[in-house]
This record gives sequence, structure tokens and C-alpha cells, in this order.
Amino acid sequence: MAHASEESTANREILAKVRPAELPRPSLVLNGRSFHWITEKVCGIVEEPTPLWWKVMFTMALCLAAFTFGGLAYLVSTGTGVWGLRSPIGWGWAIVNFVFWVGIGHAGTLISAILCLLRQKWRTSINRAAEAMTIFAVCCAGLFPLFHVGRVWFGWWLFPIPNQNGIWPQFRSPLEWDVFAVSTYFTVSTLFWYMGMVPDLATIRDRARTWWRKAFYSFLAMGWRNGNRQWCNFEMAYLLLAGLSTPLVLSVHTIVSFDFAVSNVPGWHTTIFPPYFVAGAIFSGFAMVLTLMLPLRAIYRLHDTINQYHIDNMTKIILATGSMVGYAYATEFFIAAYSGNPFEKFAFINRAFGQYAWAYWIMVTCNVISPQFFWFKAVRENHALVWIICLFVNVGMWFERFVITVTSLANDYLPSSWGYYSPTIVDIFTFFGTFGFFSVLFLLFIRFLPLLPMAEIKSVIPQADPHAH
Amino acid sequence: MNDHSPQDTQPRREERVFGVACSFRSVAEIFHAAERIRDAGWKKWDVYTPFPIHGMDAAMGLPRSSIPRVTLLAGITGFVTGCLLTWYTNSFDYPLIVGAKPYWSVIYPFPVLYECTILFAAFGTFFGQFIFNRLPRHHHPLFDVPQFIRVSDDAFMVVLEVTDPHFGNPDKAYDFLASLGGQDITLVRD
Amino acid sequence: MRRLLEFLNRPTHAGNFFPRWANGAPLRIVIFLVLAGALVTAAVNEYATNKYLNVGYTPDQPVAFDHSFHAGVLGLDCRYCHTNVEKSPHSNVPATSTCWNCHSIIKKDAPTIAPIRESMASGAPIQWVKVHKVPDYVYFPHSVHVSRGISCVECHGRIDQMEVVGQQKSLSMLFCLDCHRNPELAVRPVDKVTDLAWSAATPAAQVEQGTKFVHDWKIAPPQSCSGCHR
Amino acid sequence: MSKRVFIHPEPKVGDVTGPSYWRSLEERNKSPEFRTRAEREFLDGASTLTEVDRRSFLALMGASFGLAGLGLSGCREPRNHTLPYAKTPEMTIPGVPTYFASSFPGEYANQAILVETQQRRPTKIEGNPSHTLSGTASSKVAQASVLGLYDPDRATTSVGVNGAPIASAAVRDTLAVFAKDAGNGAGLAFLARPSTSPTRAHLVRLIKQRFPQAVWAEYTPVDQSAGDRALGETVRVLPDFAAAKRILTLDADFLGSGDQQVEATRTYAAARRADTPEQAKQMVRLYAVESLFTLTGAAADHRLPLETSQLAAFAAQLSAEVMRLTGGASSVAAPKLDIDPKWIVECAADLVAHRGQSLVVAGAHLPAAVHQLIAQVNQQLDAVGKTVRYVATDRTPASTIAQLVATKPKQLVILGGNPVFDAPADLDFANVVKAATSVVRLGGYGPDADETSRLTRDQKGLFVAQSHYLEAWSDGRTLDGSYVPVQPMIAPLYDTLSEIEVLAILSGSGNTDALHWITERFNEIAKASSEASSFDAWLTEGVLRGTKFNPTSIRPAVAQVTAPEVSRQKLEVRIVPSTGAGDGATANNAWLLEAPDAMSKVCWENIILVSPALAKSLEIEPVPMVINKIGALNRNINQVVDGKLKCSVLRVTVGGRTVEGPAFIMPGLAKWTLGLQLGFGRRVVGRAGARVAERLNEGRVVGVGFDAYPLVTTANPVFSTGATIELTSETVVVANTQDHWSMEGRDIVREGSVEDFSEKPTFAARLGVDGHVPAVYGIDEKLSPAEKARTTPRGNSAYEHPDHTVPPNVAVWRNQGDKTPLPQQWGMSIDLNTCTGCNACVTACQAENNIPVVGRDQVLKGRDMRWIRLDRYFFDGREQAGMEIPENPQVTFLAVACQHCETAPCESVCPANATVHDDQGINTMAYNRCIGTRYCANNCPYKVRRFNFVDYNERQVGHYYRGPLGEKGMPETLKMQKNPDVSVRMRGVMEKCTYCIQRIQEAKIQAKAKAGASPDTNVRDGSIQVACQQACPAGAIEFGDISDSSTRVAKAKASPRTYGALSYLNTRPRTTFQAKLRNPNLRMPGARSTPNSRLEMAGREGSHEVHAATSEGHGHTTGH
Repeated sequence: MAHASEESTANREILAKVRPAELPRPSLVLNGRSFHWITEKVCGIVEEPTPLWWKVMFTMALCLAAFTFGGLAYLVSTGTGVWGLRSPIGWGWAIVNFVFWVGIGHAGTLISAILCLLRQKWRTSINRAAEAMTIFAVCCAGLFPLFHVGRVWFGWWLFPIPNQNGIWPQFRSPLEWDVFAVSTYFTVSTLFWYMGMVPDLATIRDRARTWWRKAFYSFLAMGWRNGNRQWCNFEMAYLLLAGLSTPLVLSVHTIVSFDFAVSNVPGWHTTIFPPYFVAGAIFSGFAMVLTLMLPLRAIYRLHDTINQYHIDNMTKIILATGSMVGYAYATEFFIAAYSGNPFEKFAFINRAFGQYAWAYWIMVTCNVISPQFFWFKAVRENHALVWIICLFVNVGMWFERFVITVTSLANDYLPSSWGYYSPTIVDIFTFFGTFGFFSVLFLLFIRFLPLLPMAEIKSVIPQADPHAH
Repeated sequence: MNDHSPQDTQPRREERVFGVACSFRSVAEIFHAAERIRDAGWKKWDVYTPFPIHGMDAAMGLPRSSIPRVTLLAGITGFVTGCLLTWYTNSFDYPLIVGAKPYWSVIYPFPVLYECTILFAAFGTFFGQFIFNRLPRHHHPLFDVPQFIRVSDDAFMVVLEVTDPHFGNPDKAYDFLASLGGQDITLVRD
Repeated sequence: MRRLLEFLNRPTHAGNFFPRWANGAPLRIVIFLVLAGALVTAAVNEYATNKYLNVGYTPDQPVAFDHSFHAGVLGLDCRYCHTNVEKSPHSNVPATSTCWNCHSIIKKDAPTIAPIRESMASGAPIQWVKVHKVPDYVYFPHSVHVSRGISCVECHGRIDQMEVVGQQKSLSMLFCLDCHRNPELAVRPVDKVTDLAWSAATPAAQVEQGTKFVHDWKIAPPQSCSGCHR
Repeated sequence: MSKRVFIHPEPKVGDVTGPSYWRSLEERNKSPEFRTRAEREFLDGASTLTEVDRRSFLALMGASFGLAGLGLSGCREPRNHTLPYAKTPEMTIPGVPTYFASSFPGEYANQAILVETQQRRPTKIEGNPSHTLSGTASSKVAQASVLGLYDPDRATTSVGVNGAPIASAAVRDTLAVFAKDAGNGAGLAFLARPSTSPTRAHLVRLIKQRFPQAVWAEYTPVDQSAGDRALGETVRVLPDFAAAKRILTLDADFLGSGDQQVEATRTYAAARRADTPEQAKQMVRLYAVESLFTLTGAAADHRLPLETSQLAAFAAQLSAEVMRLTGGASSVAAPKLDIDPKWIVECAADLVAHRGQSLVVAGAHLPAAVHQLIAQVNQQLDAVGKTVRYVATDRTPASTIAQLVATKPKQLVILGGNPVFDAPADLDFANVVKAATSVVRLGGYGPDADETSRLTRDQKGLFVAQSHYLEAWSDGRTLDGSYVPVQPMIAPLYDTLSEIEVLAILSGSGNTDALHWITERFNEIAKASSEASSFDAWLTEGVLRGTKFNPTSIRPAVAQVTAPEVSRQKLEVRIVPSTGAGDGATANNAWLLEAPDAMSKVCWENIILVSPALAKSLEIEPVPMVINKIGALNRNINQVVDGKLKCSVLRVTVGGRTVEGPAFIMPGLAKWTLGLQLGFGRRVVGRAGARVAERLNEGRVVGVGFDAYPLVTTANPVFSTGATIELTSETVVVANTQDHWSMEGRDIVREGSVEDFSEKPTFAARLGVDGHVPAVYGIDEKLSPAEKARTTPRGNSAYEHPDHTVPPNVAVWRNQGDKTPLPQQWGMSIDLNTCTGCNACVTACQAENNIPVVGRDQVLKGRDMRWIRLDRYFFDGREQAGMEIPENPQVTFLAVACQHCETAPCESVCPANATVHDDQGINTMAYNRCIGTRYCANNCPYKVRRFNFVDYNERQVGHYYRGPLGEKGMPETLKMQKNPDVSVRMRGVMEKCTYCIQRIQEAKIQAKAKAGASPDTNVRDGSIQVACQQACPAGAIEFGDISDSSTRVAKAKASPRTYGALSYLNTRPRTTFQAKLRNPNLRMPGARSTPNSRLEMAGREGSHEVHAATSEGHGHTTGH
């Protein structure tokens, strides 16, 4: 033992002599905060008495969410006719919203999974909220494909349940693929999110003073003890889940894009859809992350944990994906022209100049042009501007889905059955209500669950390095 | 160092001991302590830290986690289940001509097979992690240790468990920990 | 409410929150849930089906018409009363006049057939209670089945042994499909269709001759939607 | 199908308090068939019944719906009752429809029909094949008439002078008294619609005997016999289109409207049918000169838009030319015309060149002089006796309505019609009614749904509820005079009287039983007829042979013609019956109202047709859908905003009388002609014909559309000149079912000239994009029909396709080799060359398949449900056409229903297995499995799938959006019309053409039942007739087993003109089209050897055209 101690002291002396080169590495937590500071910061959010702004926001969110559920109730009782759908436009806002929300969701998984695999430490301060966003977005998304069917009470026919009619779902249909993809995505994201949260729940549990907190957080923490033997399995499992989520997130939006790509509607039947949808999803997802995180950062003064470095990275990703999306738009046109297929040609020209031209140009402006401002450092550092551009991107991505879904259906093969789709008030209420629904869930999250992953942040600050001083 | 009162040191006969715990100030300290304990050949002991310390597994001499095996197994199960499901329902039990596509081929249901694989693998990993960590376990002797509360915040703790052959009687453990520079060493009662 | 909040917010002691036995609870809960789930599934598959809900449905009829006597003991042919079964998709319930053919002579004053006398007098129909019913979107044609060697007994059971008619087969879609997939188990000589007591010497014999009939008569029962749903 | 004599049911007088369906409903109650129907998931819930008096409703429901949820036993379904007959009626097998021969009464000619009845409930009208001239065909109006029987707004009871309902017994007494008061008939006047019924004619004679002073007048807004009368009071002109090689029509829409439509279309189609180039060379060529764009004009090979008022001049010039060529003496001074004289010269030359095979017909509304001229021309063309016959009808002379008004009648009897609404405006008929001391009004619609009936009640007159023709005895004559019965199919639903009965009562000749008079007439006529027959035989057959009109000869008088000036300032107004409401008689028939006008595609209302030139002068300039040239998307011919047709309101003034209506720009309209359509804008009308807004607050009811009758005058009933127009600032939304007029140069409709056909018979299969792909069912596919139907060429696909040669999923059939029974393969072929776009198939389909009516507001939302969509495309021939609205385009109709693709795109996207292929190659649709994702509709390139967006069957039009609280349930009478063999779909369910699967199944079931213990189970060709095929007057639709090359449909598909629409998608449609042939006379001005559609295609995708021409047999490679 003595021998051991000598050796360690020897090490210390050597290490003391060593002067490691100062690598200019942006620190992920500013002002050299301590472990305890981080704990206080994050747990404080959960432990402080409910702030007024939260109560106000929560009430407003509830009211807004009521629109969605009112709209759905009317829909189910009266029929799909309460929406603006018509022949030949069989899919309208419902599917648009579905793709929109699913797309939003993807950034969360991306940040937590892909960046985790790439050992991008900066993800740590945003991944928890991003994952939460994923799950809540998928909740909103899930409503639409479920309720847009004519007889929702038979929705269970989509699951392979043995029944006395001896008939099964049809696995050639992209919609059936969706059922599996979206439910899997929701489940796995939830597992991933929850598992990553367990140590932080343990922290809150240990700090809990009142009975219900103790009960609540003890239950959620599953008796986590921070033992390294647990950390060992935990980290491995976390890495694996990240590894599983990465192909999952790509597959999910690929399959969502199959809803269109597998059909034979001109403008839908395109091989570019899967990559282009995924890029679009990441694009909109990061925009939404920023839309949510910037205000939170301001409210909870998280400037040390979410700093310019994070924002730079995210805006750059938005810039990159935005450009990819723009490239995809261009490619679509080229391929259509190149194919020599009159229906394809027409579909795209009609998109840009037809009766829905306005939607198309809104889409281009928001998705392709607005992110280009992120080339400039000044813009990236002006957070108000960043936030506004992100809003534009969200709008633009919604319109992208609208353009794809509606314009292709409105003018396809037979000019005799061309039509024009416009939403009804029920459509509109149902969609905007989902923002309320999303906010309700998100507000509950920031009120009761650790907003930032404490353990992970702690593990990336200098003090966490066993070989440092 | 040895300034704790005898009543702590003398385990009463009727109650069982879980082990001995002590705290360390910094990551570096506990890291080296862990290496020493490992070298001393201890098996039943653990290091409690607010976050996973890089390299600690090696320092403790822990083997690589075997969760990946579970994941792989579960994934394969998922794929096979998917195949059986789609084949049985669409080709064997009630074959129907749909768009002149084959009754079953590995191509058309592939998205489903893919998702099944991932779903099962994820469940395998998730539950594997909890089972390997013997969780959930809501009652544990350590929760009764006052300073253990801080472990999930910024404290670092080592616990030598009584079940380890090296443990012998608590005093030996006390001294050993003391020699590692551990602070406020306490007996953990079960 | 306030009391509740106080209860929830009361301070807790340090140390273990859950008692020792709580450690065993999760496993037990899981096991319980699994068992319960299995039980529910089994129950639904058993009880939420025609097999359970409709088999054995034996309502009282306005006239206590005893099939086991008329069809069994007297040996009336089914088609004496259900005249259109070979011509129409529907096997008609006989008109009062059909009953009257005999009962104007036999037991014409019996109190049991009072409703028949009234109906004959007033011309108002007898309100028989329907026993065998398939969903309204199912089009089951009796004519083709009986004329291609599918006996009444396959769907209605031994009517000739029932005092009061009750449903014996589930008549669910799977029930139909089973027979449409293995007709050889049911097809019999056409002249034996209304002979409910008839059955092949052995199951093997049934399969053998059934197979022969299926081949000779080119029986290819439909299994796609259009067979039964229009 | 078996036709039966109808045993007339004992009439039973219901009680006064309300309508009484007793008789008919007892029958229904007793039929197990009806019972099962009544239980139909989608049908029942007959919880409320608005228009039937509550008491009787409960009474009868107590009987028929004993099932309504009494005695729930546990969680079982409610206890249901089976209600058998008390005494089995003859010839009624529950569940097996019975067919009775009858005829659909017309004013000019009756249509011989068969009525399908389910337990004595008429459910469907078919043509009567015994009447060879019309065969199984029937018109749209006849098809829809069955709905009129069950119209919930029909008069359910007569109304006495005190305004209270009275029973028919009381009516009889009142009428008897009325007749007694009438004395010798001074001041007594009768006004009726024209009729072909000899019995009525006879009763009229009796009435004239009884009331020598009385006036018997007949009036109809659209007089179809005017042209005939110009040649003699009883003359009828019978053109024989089948015999003609060259036809010139002057404003005569013989294919589109009128009682002769079915016969005319049938014979014309016979002359038009051409399966081989040789036949094509013999094909009839049709010249049309007309002011509006009618179906006849659409079918024409050469069409000259010319104002109706100028047609007299045209006729004169034509006759002059024909005389010149034939050396006849032309005696008529021909006024000037600003048209290319070459048109007349060449046309006349062509007609003369085919002497004995050519024919000229003129519209009935043209001046007498024109008919005289045309008669002369036909004589010169040696047409008489060859392509046109003159026969003597038994028409009895009657006074005109103007004469009636002149007598200022004191006692007025109005039989049928609706003069208060449709009498010429200058007569102000309402005042005549008000002036009369006592009025008797016989009408099908009561004071709440009919102007005349309303006025009668207000004037304390007697309103007599009239029986529907399916409820009462009558008789009539068809176009060629064949004597046909009108049989009652069902005892009167309500307590009503028929016209015959009323006349019989008024004639005071004792016997008031209609059957008595019919039998008497029959015996009279049968005596005269050449072939002996019995009354029963007549009823069974539906036609009395040897009773055709006898030929007569005419001596056309010499007449002078004038051509009033027309110009932008002096416009011409042409008034025609609307395709929906007719002259107003069918203004409450939802099927007809929703069936869009074939040319304008407008439904549920009427419009003012204006020519593009006129529109330009009014500065109505529709904005194009697309501003660029790249897409070269043709502008809409009318303003379309957000998918809704927005028309600016036009004010038309003629002789001080003004009408306002939406202006609809119609290509090909004569420059200065305004087309007005009658029948809409009813002031009192039932719910179907009323605007939804008014219908919702059940108060004031105003008819849809606008009323054009103010412009109808005694002098100019159907067209007048000197009209002025002004554009109001107002615009209105007009319901239509097709926004876009151009095919955008796509290869959907394919046409060729006779020339093309003889050069390259398979030209159709190689057009456009399909030039590069195997036209799977095309002629040049190397497969036999059976192979085409049964196998799916693998092509470049990644895997083998299952096909229809595999044994059924039955264990004992596995590896039985060629013993395996191969199911028959059903398919359809539609001949675009003979299709005239008459809409008969659309309505027949609606009647057969329980297709709901959705109402105007839903049509505006683009949700019409009809399974057959009759697409109308204009072709103006310019490459990159379309910034200009075509002045005189060609038009083609394409009837698109489900194509039953072999590789159906809809199937593979349905997650629920609700739409799959069956082993007969039908794309089945299991409504009860559908959850309504609408993905199939999106993925259908033909856009033929229809979705039940709201509860079209359970909720009334206009009540769709009332949410969970809105009242539900279908009117009881409408339920009676539903076809029990077809599920009524609920909301949230997709539906589409099923190839009339119910008829296919019935046929198969019968074949198998007949086969019994034998393997001979195949359905014989012709034993399945799908509804559209049966109704089609042109015989353009063939259906049957395409795996057997001997069937009619297989032969049709073998035609070189066969092509599959959009077949480059490799959908391999089961329904194929035979390309349309145009038969141009290249010497005509502006004649092109290539159809306009082809020119546009070439302009759009030129290379294909060339490529296709050079690549014979190209493109099979990928086929196998």
C-alpha cells in the first residue's frame, strides 16, 4: 500500500512538472463553474416555487390545446368532410402537419444520438431538451395520421391482431410501414430519453425534501446509486441506444417520405425523397430546438451552459441542411426536365408557377434564402435575429410539406379531375391547437424534469478529468 | 485519522454490516484510490461518482459490459419475428392478390422488418441495462449514509463491501481506506 | 385539497424512503402485469366473438314450432316449408298459408297454433324471431350452397333435433373461410343436402369423396372480398 | 330476365289523416329480403321520418322494424324479427327481383322499359329489348324517373277547396259535382300536357262529347312535334340514321335531347360503328349547323356555329345549292349569310354525291318554312323512304294555350304540367287562374312544391294528387307508333289518382277504373293490328306488334324565309330545356339535378351560355391558371377561383322583359347567340330543387338557378332576336364538376381520322408516352386474350407476380395441373367512337349502385360521388394551345370509371387489405373493411375513387355539418328505392365502380346453382349486363369474360383501335377504350386530316408522334 501511495505521489510530481500545451478549445461551460454550481442550477429550476410566467403560459397552452381536441371531436362525430379535403386532394393539412411534426422531432434524436456517436461534447447541454422535444413532437404528429382516417374507431385494424374475421393488415402499404416506424420511433426515443435522465432524477431525488418529491423522484430514479459498476453498463447501454436511434431516425423519415415516393403521383414518385426528407427534418428540427432553447436560456440564465459555441454549431448545421434542401429543390426540377416525362415536367412547373405558386415561393424564401444569413458571424451572434430566422425556417418547412402534398395531388394525370384545395376553419384550429398541446407537454417537462443533463455536463468540464488539477 | 468513536467501530452483533464507505475530495484522488484498491485485489467494492469518470472502469479493473450481446440477440429476434409476422399474415394465412405484388418477398415488408429489429434491440438494451445493474432497487443500505446524498451532486465515494474476502473486520477496511487518503470513513449498516 | 397538499408536502426523513420489501415489488408487478395481460387477451379472444356471443342463442318463437317433431319425427323435407332455398339467396320463412296446408286439417283448433289461425284470419304476418343472422354487408346465397352439395347442417346444425331452434355455429368470417378453404370436408352428394342425419362412413371417407366432388364439380369457393361483400 | 304480367292489386282507400303506404308496406314488411335490408348497418336508424305523418310511420314501423332494439339479451345484438307473407303471393321469390314490362310516358313518344321490382318495389328502370328500336337502352330521364316515385316531396294527399286534405273518394265526388255544374262546357277549359296515350285521346273525345262548348288545350314549353306539324297536322318525320352515310343537321339535337334520343342514338351509333378500316370507310359522316353546342354538334365531323335565326337562310342557300346540283327547281330567294359559302357548297356536294344515303334533319323549333325546305331537299336527295320516312300519327288536334286564355275560362281544369310557372310570359297565366271561378288541378307535386298547385289552393280550387306513372295504368305509343302499356308496379304509395282516372270521372261515363279503359283501347288497337295478340301477352311483351304508324306522303309547300339581323347590339336568345330540370318538370329530381350538363359540366343550376367572342366584347377575361409558356397550361374557359367557378351575372333584355343569370363562356357557341336553359329558378319547389340556405330554415323555399321563362312568349317560344345584354358587377359561384377544359396535349383521349385508321390501324396504341411502352391490352401485344387477362408480364420487376392462373387457396386443388378451374376474367371495353356523352350510363350507375346525392354545396366542395365521370375535353388544335379560348373546338367525351387495373396502384397502398384483386381480375372494394385513409384515391391515376366525406346517406342535404346532434336517418320512401343487393355506404368509406359485382355474383351463383353436381359452372356471354352497358343507347360499352376470345367484349378489345389509358404507368387497366374516329371531308373549309387532339399532342411532345409512327411493334420487349 505504501508502495502504491509513493507511486501515486511520484505521478503527481511528474504531472506537476508537465506543462501541457494550451489548446485553444472552446469551453463548454463558461466561468469555470463547479460541479455543485451545475447541480444547483439545474435542480434549482425544478425545486424553485412555480414561477408566475409558467402558470400563465401553461394556462394559455391548455386553452390552445383545447382547439385541437375540440376539432378532433367534431371530426370524429361528423366526418372527414369537416376538413377541406375533396376529390382529387385526398390528403391535406393533416398529413402536412404529420410530416411537419415528425420532422421537428428528428433533431432531438439527431442531437442526442448522432452527436453522441460522433463524441460531440457540446451536445450535452441541449440534448435533454431536444429529446423531450422529439417525444412531444411525435405525440403531436401521431394524432394526425390516426385521426385523418374516415373511421378512426377501426384504427386497430392497422395492427396485426388475431381476429374472428381472419384478415390482417397489408404490409405492402407505406401507411402500414408508418404505423411501425412511428410507433417504434416514439418508443425508442422515450426509452433513450428516460434512461439518460435516470442519474439526474437520482440527483433530484437525493435533494428532495418533501414527501411527494421524494416519492415521485425515487420512483423514477429506480434506485440509481451512481456506482461505477452501474455507470459502466449505463454508458454502454446509452451508447448502444444512440447507435440504434441513429439508423432509426434516418429510417423513420425515409419511411415517411415513402408515403409519397412509393405512390405514382407525379411530383411524389421521386427517388430523391428519402435523403431530402431527412435533410429537411434535421433542418426544421434544429430550427425548432433553437426556437425553444433561446428563450429558455434567457429565462433560466443558462448562458454559461448554452453558450455561443452551441448556437454557432446549430446555426451552421441549419445553414448546411438548408442548403441541401435548396439543392434538392433544384435537383427535382432538373430530373423532371431530364426525364422527358410530360406529367413529371408539368408537375414541377405547375408547382412553381401554377395555382399554388404562392406557397412554393414562400417555401423557397424561408428554407433556402433565409438560412443563408447564417454565413455571417454577426447574424449568428445576434440571437434575436437567429430566433427570427429559425421561425422562418419552421414556417418554410411546413410549407414544403404543403407544397409537396397538395400541389402534386391537385393537378395530376387527368386534367378533367384537377381541383383546388383550401383548408376549413376546423383544419386550422386543429393544427394550431397542436402547438398548445406541444407546449403543455414541454412546460410540464421543464417544470418537473431536469432540463439539462447534469451528469453529462459535469463529465465534460475540466474538473472531471482524472489527470488534471 | 482514526478519530472515530468506538461505538461506530464496534459492530453490534444483531445487525449486519454492508460495508465501509469513505469520501474523496476530487476526481483525481478517487481515481488513484480506485487503482490502488484494484491492485489490492478487491472484488466486492464500488466507486460512487456524480458522473461517469473517464477511465474509471480500467482503474477499477472492470470487464467490458456485456450488454451488446443482449442487444444483438434481441435485434436478431426482432428481425425474425418481423419476417414470420409478415409472411404468415400476408402470404400463408390469407394470401390476397394485392397490386399484383408477390404474396411475400423480403423486399416489400423490409421497412417493417427493419423497425422490428430496432424496436426489439432497443428493448433488449434498455431492460438489459436495468437487469445488469440490478435495478430497480428502491431500498439500499447506502441511502442511509448521510454523505451519500452528496454523491449525486459533487461528492466522490468508495464503498468496500463486507462480502469481499479481503474485508475481514471493519477496522482493516478502515485502515486501508485511511491509507488511501479517504475522508470521513463510516460503517454502512445493512 | 389543502389537506392533500399538506400531506404531499410534508417533510421526509433522510435515508431510505422505500422500505426493504419495496425491492421485491417491481418484479412482482411486472409478473402480475404479464399475467393480467395474457388473461385479458385470452378473455377477449374467447368472449368477444360470435362463437361466444351468438352460439346458443335460442329465442322463444311466437309459435312453439317444434322442428325436431316436424323435420325429425315426421321427416318433412326442409324444402317443404323453406321453399325458395334453392332459387333465392334467402331461405324464406314459410308463409302462414304453408302451415295452414296441414293445420287446416290436423289439430286445427289446438291452442298452440292460435297465432297461425289469427294470422290466416287477419292476414297480418307472424313475427318470427330471427335466429341466424350475418352482418348486413354479408351476402350469403343459400341457393348456390344447397345446390352444390353443402348441407343445411353445416351452418345450422341438427335442426331436426331441436325443439326450439338455436344457433350452433359461430357464422363468423373465419367460420366461412374455413369451409371455403377446405370444401372437401363438407361437400356431400346433392341429394343428401337436406338429410341432416347423413354423414360419410368415416372422416377419411368424407375427405375422399369430398375431394372427388370438388374435383368433378370444379368447386372453387371464392375467398376474396367480392365473394361475399358487395 | 323474366318479364311478368302484373296482377293489379286491389286498390285500398287509406284514411284521410295522412299518406298510407299500407298496401305496399305490408308487402315489404312481409319479405324477409326487405327485413335483412332494413337491418343494414348503413341503412337503419329510421328513427325520424320528416315527411311521413308520425302515426302511420309508427304503425308501419311497428310492423317492419320490430327489430328496433327491443329485448337486448346480454351483449347480443337486438332481437330481430322475420316477417313472412301470410299468403304467398304468386311469382314473388324473396330476394329475386321480378321484371315487369311498361313504358316511360313522353309527350312525343313513350320509351319501352322494363322495371326491376324487389318485392313489388320498383327499384330500377331498364330498356325493353322487345322494342327493337331502343333495345335494352334507356334515357337518363327514364332512369331517374324511379326516384320521382319515391320523392319525399311528392303530393301525399289531395287538397279540398277548403284547403284541407281530402281522400280520393271525396275527390271523386267533388269532381262529379264539378262536371255536373259544367253543363255543356261553356266557360270550361282543360289544359293538359301533350300525351301519346290513345286511351287519353279516347277519353278526351268523350269529354268533348259531354262538354261540346269546352276548350281542350295542350301546352308544353318545348314542343317536339312542331316541326312535324309544319308538314301536316298528323305527320311525323322518322329519320333512319342507321341507313344514312351523310347526315346534315340544322340545330336538331337528336342525340342530346327529346323523346327520340334513345332510338336516334342507337341508330346513329349503328351507322357510326367501325371495327375495321373497311367499315370505317363506310362510316356515316355528320355535318352539324347549330347555334348552341349540343351533343349532336359534339359528335359531328364538321360543325358550323350559326345563329338559329340564320338557319332559315342557311336552309334556303343549301336547298338552292342542292337544287342546282340535282337540277331541281329552286324557288326560294336565299338571304345573305356571313359564312364561308364553300361550307354549303362542299357539304351539299357531299350530300348529293351520296343520294339515297344522305339525310338532312332540322330542329323542331325552326320555322315551318325551314321544314318545308328541308323536306324538299330530302326529296331531291332521294332520301324519302330510304333514310327518312313520313308516317301518319293518331295525334288529335288540340287548342293552344293562347286560344284557351283568349276564352277567359270560368272553370279551369289543369291536368299535369305547371302552367303558372312555365306558360308563356305574355299570357300571364296566373291571372287566368285567379279569374276562374273554380279550378281543378291534377299534379304530382302539392301546394308546397309546385307553383300551380300552390295557386290552386290559394284560389280555393281543388288539388288532386296525381299518381306516378309507376303506380297507375295507362298506355302510349313509342316513336314508331308501337302500342305500349304503362303498368302499375306498386299500389299507389299515397292516396292519389291518375290522369286517366280523373278524365274518366269527368267524362261521366260510369266506369272510372283505368284498367277498364286500357283494356278497351287495347282491344280496339289489337283488332287493327296486323298480328294477333292477347292483353296478357301485350303486358308480358311490353309491345304490341304490328301497330306502327302507317307511312304517309307529304307535299311540302313552297315557303319564303327571312333572316333577321343579329349583331352585338341585336343578340339572339335561344331557349332550351336544361339537362337537369328539363322544362321544370324534373326540378326536384336530385339524380338529374346532380348529373352535370355534358358540355358545360354545370350541375344543380342553369347558366347563360355566351360565345367567346361575345365574352371578349363584354371584357370577361378569365385569368389563366398559369402565366408562363413553359407549362403552356391552357387558361380556363371560365373564371375559376380557388377551384370554384365564378361567373359574372349577365342581364338579358328582350322586348322589355329581363332575366339575370350567370354568364358561362362556351366555346363553339354561335357568335351572337345566348343560350338560356329552362326549368330552374322555381318559386315553389321541393327540397331537392331548393337552395340549401333556404332549406335549412324550413321557411321560404326558392329554387336553385334562375328562371328563364320570362323570355318565353307565345310568339317566340324557343328563340327570339333583338336581345340586349349588360354585365352586372355581381359575380356568383356556379357548381360544376370539371374546371379544366383542355387535355393539355396528353394522350388520354385518342382520336384518329378514317385516313389514319386505314393507314395504321393500331395508331391508338402507339400515341404519346405510350409510344414507348407495351400497350398491354393493345392489339399488337403478342398474347392471347386469356393470357393477357390471366398473367402479369414480369417486365423489369424485381419479382414474379401472382396471377390468375394459380389454383384457388384450396388444399385439394394444389398441384392438380390443368384440371384446376380457371375463373372467368371480367373486363370492359368502351367505344369512344359511338359514345355521345348522353349521361345515361352515369344515372343508370347511380340507380343501380345506391350512389348518394351529395347536393350543390358538396359539389362546390368537389365531392360528387358518381362512379362514372364523363370527362369532356375541348380540342382547338393549335400547338401549345390555350392562351385563347377556342372559337370552334372539337370535343370528345371520355367515360372514366374504375379501370380495374391488373397491377392496381390503389391496392398496394391500402394498409387494411380493404381493396384487393379477386381471382376474376376485379379490383374489389370491401366497404366494411375500409377505414378511409384515402391513400388509394390519391394513388389512383384515373381519380375514380369516391370518398364518403360526410354522412351522405344518413343525413339530409344541408344537414351534413350538424355534428353529433344533427338528426339522422334516410327518408323512408328513399329507402324503398335502394338496391338491396348493394351495401349502402356509411361515412368515412371509400367507394368506386365495382363492375356491378352484385350482377356478376348473381350470374355466377345462378350458373353454379344450375350446374349443381356438374363442372359446367361458367357464366355464358351476355348473361351479365352491367348497368352502364345496359343503359347505353349507343351500345358503346361491352362487358364480359375477356379470357374467352369468343365473347363480344373480347372481340371489342381485339379491335385495332383499342388502347389503355395511361398504360405507360403499367397499371394494365381491364377497362380499355376504342379510339374515336373522325370522318372529315377534306374539301370542307378548315378541314384537317388529323384530329385536333393529335395536333395538340404533337405540339406538346412532338417526338413521340413521329417515334410512334416509325416504331411499328416497338415496345413489346419489356412486356414479358
